[in-house]
Amino acid sequence: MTAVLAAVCIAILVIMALALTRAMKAPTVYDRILGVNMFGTKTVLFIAVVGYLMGRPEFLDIAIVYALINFIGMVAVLRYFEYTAPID
Amino acid sequence: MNLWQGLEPSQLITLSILVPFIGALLVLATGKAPNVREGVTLTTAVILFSLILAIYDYTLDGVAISLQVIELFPGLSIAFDVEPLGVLFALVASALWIVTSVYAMGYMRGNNEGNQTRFFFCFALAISSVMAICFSANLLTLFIFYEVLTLSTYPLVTHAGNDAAKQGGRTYLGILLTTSICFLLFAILGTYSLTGTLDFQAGGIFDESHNKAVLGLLLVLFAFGIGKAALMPFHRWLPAAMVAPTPVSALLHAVAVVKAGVFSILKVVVYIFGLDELADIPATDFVLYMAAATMVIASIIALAKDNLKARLAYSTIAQLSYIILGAMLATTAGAIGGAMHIATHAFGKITLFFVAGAIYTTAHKKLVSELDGIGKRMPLTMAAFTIGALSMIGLPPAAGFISKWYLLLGALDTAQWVAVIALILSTLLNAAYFVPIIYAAYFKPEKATSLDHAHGEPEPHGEAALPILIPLLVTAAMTVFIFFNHELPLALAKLMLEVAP
Amino acid sequence: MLEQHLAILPIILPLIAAPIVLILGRSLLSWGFATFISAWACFIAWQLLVATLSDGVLSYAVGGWPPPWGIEMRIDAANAFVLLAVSSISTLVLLFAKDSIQKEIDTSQHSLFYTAHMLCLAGLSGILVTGDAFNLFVFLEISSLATYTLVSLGRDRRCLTAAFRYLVMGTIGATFILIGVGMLYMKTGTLNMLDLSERIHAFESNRTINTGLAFIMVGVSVKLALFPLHAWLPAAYTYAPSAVTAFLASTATKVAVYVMIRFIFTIFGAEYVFEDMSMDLILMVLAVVAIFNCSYMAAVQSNVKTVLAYSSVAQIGYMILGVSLVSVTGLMAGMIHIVNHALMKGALFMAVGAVFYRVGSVEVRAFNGLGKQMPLTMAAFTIAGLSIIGVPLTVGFISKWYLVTAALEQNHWLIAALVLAGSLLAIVYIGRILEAAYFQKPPVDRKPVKEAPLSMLIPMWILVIANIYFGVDTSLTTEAARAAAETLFQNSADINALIESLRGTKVVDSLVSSDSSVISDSSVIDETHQLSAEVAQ
Amino acid sequence: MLVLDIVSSILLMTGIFFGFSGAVGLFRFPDFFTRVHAASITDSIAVILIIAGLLLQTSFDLNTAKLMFILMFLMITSPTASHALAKSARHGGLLTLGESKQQQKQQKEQMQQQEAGQ
Amino acid sequence: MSYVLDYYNYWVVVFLMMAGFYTVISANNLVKKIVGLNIFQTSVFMLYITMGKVSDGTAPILAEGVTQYSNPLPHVLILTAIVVGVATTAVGLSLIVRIKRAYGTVEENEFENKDDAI
Amino acid sequence: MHLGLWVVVLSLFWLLLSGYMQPMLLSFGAISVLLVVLVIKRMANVDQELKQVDFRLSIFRYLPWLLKEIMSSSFHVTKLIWSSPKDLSPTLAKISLKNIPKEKRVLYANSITLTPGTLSLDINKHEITVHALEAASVDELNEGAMERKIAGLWPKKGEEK
Ligand code: NA
Ligand code: NA
Repeated sequence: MTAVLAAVCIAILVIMALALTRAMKAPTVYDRILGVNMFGTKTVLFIAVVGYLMGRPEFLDIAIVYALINFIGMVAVLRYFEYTAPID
Repeated sequence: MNLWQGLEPSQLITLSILVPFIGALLVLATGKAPNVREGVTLTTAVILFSLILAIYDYTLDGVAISLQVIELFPGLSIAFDVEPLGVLFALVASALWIVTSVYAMGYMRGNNEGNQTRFFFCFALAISSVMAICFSANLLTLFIFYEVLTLSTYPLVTHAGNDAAKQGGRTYLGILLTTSICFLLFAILGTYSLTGTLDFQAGGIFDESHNKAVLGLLLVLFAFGIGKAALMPFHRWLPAAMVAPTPVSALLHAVAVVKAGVFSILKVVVYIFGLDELADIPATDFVLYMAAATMVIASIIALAKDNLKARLAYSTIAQLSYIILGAMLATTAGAIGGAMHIATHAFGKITLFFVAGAIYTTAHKKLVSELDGIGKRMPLTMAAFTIGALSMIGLPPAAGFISKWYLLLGALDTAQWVAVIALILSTLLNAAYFVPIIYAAYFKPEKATSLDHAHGEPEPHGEAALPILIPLLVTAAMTVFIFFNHELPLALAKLMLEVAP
Repeated sequence: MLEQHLAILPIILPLIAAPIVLILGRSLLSWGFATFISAWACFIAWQLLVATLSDGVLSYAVGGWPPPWGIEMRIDAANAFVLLAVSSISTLVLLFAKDSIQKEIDTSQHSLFYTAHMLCLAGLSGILVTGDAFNLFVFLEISSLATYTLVSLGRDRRCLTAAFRYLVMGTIGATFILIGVGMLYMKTGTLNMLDLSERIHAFESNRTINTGLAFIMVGVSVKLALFPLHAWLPAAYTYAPSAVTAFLASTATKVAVYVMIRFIFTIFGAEYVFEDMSMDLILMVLAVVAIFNCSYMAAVQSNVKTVLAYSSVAQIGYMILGVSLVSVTGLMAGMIHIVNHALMKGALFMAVGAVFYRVGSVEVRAFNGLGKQMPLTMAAFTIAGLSIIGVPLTVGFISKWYLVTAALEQNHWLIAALVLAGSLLAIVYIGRILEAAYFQKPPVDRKPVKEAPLSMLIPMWILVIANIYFGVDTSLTTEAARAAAETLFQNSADINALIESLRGTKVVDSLVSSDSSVISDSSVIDETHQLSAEVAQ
Repeated sequence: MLVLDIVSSILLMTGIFFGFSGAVGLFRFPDFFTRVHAASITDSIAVILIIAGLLLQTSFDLNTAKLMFILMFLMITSPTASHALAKSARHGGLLTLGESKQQQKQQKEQMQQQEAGQ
Repeated sequence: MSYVLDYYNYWVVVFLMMAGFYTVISANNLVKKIVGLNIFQTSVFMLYITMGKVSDGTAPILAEGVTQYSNPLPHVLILTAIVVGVATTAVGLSLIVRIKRAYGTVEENEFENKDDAI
Repeated sequence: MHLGLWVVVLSLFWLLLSGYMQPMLLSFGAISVLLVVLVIKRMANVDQELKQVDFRLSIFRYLPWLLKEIMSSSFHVTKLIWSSPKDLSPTLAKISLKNIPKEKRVLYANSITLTPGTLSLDINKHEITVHALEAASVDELNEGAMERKIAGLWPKKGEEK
């Protein structure tokens, strides 16, 4: 099982890397935010899986807190960009 | 003669500093009533003089007077100590303050000067700090009040408040503060770090163990750091201060400021270095040559000046270097001559300035070339001028002869030919720039000045008003009096080298 | 009960007072309360100074947790001395602020001002008192955050950008300190300053600790505005309300200097910092450049607050120069100047604040003719200005005297000469303002102005009189500063001695009496302290 | 237990496959709005499957509840975020693929008309 | 090469630190400056956390059956530091809001033109 | 949402995160919940949107169906990603809201977004602007399966009794 969880962790990291690539380089600013958001939600999953991988399911608390912060941060960023962001 | 029998001798020191200080505060308080204010000034001056006389008595009787006020740094206090040189300077300053006060009243009123309260306030403050300088027991105390003197005379120099005054004030403050902070304070701190003390002691505080080169550096720093002694090239402040009213010039040139400078140099030479140690320092000769050069160059510049006060200012610069030169001879005769010259030059030069002020107040003339024939209109004034000029040149029966005699003796004693030549050359130059004035005043016909052209004929005037005339006659008389009674200052000057402060 | 907790009261009092002040709201009420608290803190600081001068070091364990696990408040002559200065100035500034802020801060924000002031005071006191390196960072940031707020309260909109830049620079500085402290912790496993100093010396020369030292020095240098990291200061001081500037100029940067002294002497040890790392040379050069460069900058400014701000950076150079001389006298000169400069700059900025209150501008031009119109304010400005120049009979002279003496003691003749030459530039920048005040006619289009109100004149003149009093009776300041400098050097020496002995023997007695919360100890190594180090490794 | 582990592994792996597909979609889809669809796969099915996989790893306890909470929370917030993002883009003036094609076409026609006119 | 790998955590910290620092210095937009500042601070938080790691020690969350924990003190410290950082960010952002109101812009070069800044 | 319900939800949330049943920690929790409820009470006055969210447990009847929808459409979109994404012809469409009660519109819009292939762009009183990867998805929505499911979840307000 550990091997599967480890593989899942790595796979999520790969997905996160892809999302991060998108966050850094994308045609529009909205694409970047999309990447950041995806990065955030995958981080929540990552923390959860890592907790099981390491035998410390207490990490789920951290995942919850991260999910909360990610959402609030997302909304804040979108409020900021809603009417101001230029399309590049 | 001692009016202050009931007092502890040390209280005399406190009083001699506090009396002019309180006088200054009273002047400020009575500023609204000019007559009361001037009364306060005069009374204070007279009280101060009587105090100094009492101190003088004690000193001749060999009573040691000292006073410690407060310890500023560990082992370093603001402290006072009476010694003969200080008494000599205090006597000169307090005596001249009386005459100058009378003169200033006449001058300030005669010229309708503004800010008279501030003027008399600062004047009294300056005298207070001069008294503190006279009796300072160590270099720290001397330095502190040296700076207070600079700051309290600054408003006097810039009295007029116009651009010229501001410019003059900048030069005055700039040079005096720069030299005192960069060189003098540095030398004091250097001395302190070498010896661990700053007390004035008979024979000096340096000894064989100290590096001669370092001592030489310190000597040079002291000589230039005491900017009030106007050793070239730090002399510019003195002519710059000519923008001030004449009583201030008298204060600067005779009563207090420059005298505080040369007094400090003598104190340092006699009580910090000691004449014996001084003679061993190679740099002494360097300072001596600088003094000699200053004497000659300043005299030549004076010769070229048409403005009477400017000519007198450069004359002062030259005369101050007599004293420095005397000190740097590092002999008894030289030091006595220097000390004596503080007194003799004071009376002679104050007479000359009073005359310049009298001419300006009555005839509104500033230039030497305008003075033709003025001796006929102001015979008494020009007689006083003649006596002052004789004293400057060093001819009998004026006091200047005595001090110059001792200086020449000292120079010959040590076979310092540079000093001898400089003294002779300077004497000739002095004669060259004073004699023509006297000649023109008495023997040339009066000519119409630019000022008078408006009226078409010379402005009619006689002698100056009494408050101006009497002081200048008194100082001229004193110049002659000292010539005949030179034992009085001479005793103090000789005592200086015997008594430990 | 209060007696027992004396050590922590200077922090707790203003910290509790801050929200109360905010709730009180109404300007006069919050002013009275804040002033009362500040005066109380001042009284406590005085008690602490007396206690340390007689009994030596006071140690207080917060929450009863003995060090090194808990946070220790540690008071010796050095910090009690600076604490007294800071709380006194705070009280005077609050007295001054009552009228001053009427013209400079919106009425709605007055209670905010007093709140931020209280927080700032709490932070500064905390920095001084704490014996824990991380706790120091926290207090530094409390005071800094309050400071940014205070600076931004001005009416000129430029105060906002100034505050923002200050925030950015200050946060970077604080973060540098955090990094440095982290590196020390990484290597030593402790945050207690005393423990840190003991363990740092167990490493002869360690890259992590060297790097930590570098980070801390840079971070603290930003906070204390050491040249060339001073760029935030002039704008912040210029556009902040005068009462704020008076407080900051005379306390905030000084406390940062104190922090540097603490780190150098108590934690790293003078020998390590100066001999092994040659930090003295770097500091000395920067200090001298600061003195000349910033004095020159001060001389060419047109805004008097900017003039004084640059002057502050130059004066900080003098303090750091004292530290860099590595001697009791030099450190003493630095400590004396910390306090003396607070007295001078406090008075100067208050005078400038009074001018703003009456004239509405602090350009040099605005001072024209004020010598006659505001004689008492300008007299105060003159005397404090002379003190900056270093004229005898003022505190400035005392500072300079000790500084030059210290330089000559170490045979740094050139440094001594440069210190004196630096005073000349002070003559220029102070002189310009005095010339305007006394020699220029008041502008014709300006209505004649009155003298400043008493509520401003009194605190201003208290400082002016202090300038003269402590310039003549130097016993208190010099004794306290000497005690402080000797304590700091003693710490350094003790550390070295202890390390020598530690390398030989390992047995050290434990002297912690864990049952009482107040432990008075000298610098003794507790073997128990090392437990946390083992935990960490 | 073994069965549970196998089922859990399959769920996790499937979830990862969808998640990875969504990430690839971020790069392969032609415009912003279509890419939002790709991202939403990772937000919905991938999350559901992975959490479900983890749920099988827990005995019924507080952690189960936490996992359920995370799932619920993500289910509510990620569409909200996607919607808010798309709405922002819309308000920001970003065109959909169809709209931009149409615009290009119009521009082309205008150009041709201009050329014809000349 | 092993040197690089052994200290990988420091390289991460250093990279983040430099990135944040660079942003603070180079960004023209004040909000971006604050973002840079946060990255900069976060790098330090990571430094602290990584140095609290004890080999074979797990996260310092109390749990049954776990004996070897990482050092909890850095975590506690960094919680405090995060609070400080959040407070700094809050003050910074509120200053930006006021700057925007006063100058109408949050671009540094734009308001520099509006004042004769010193 | 009723404040009492908030208290229950928040308390559960606290217990979820804490897991401790010690009196001191529980009382901390109680205080926190109280504070948050106070804030919510203030916000509810300010923010009317909160009232538009209605939450019933009967939502769980809807979830399995939604899960099935998500599954199937996920497969579809995944296929699109790996096959030929460049040939997509996404469409914009407006879906009428006339059959959906006010308090269920959020759920509806979220469900649309949650199912891959459709994305709610904008929402107003009468319709939702939907972006779909393929026209087929829009047709599916217009057929109204989801609409009916949601509308039938719980009775409209006023019909309750
Ligand atoms: Na942060
Ligand atoms: Na969707």
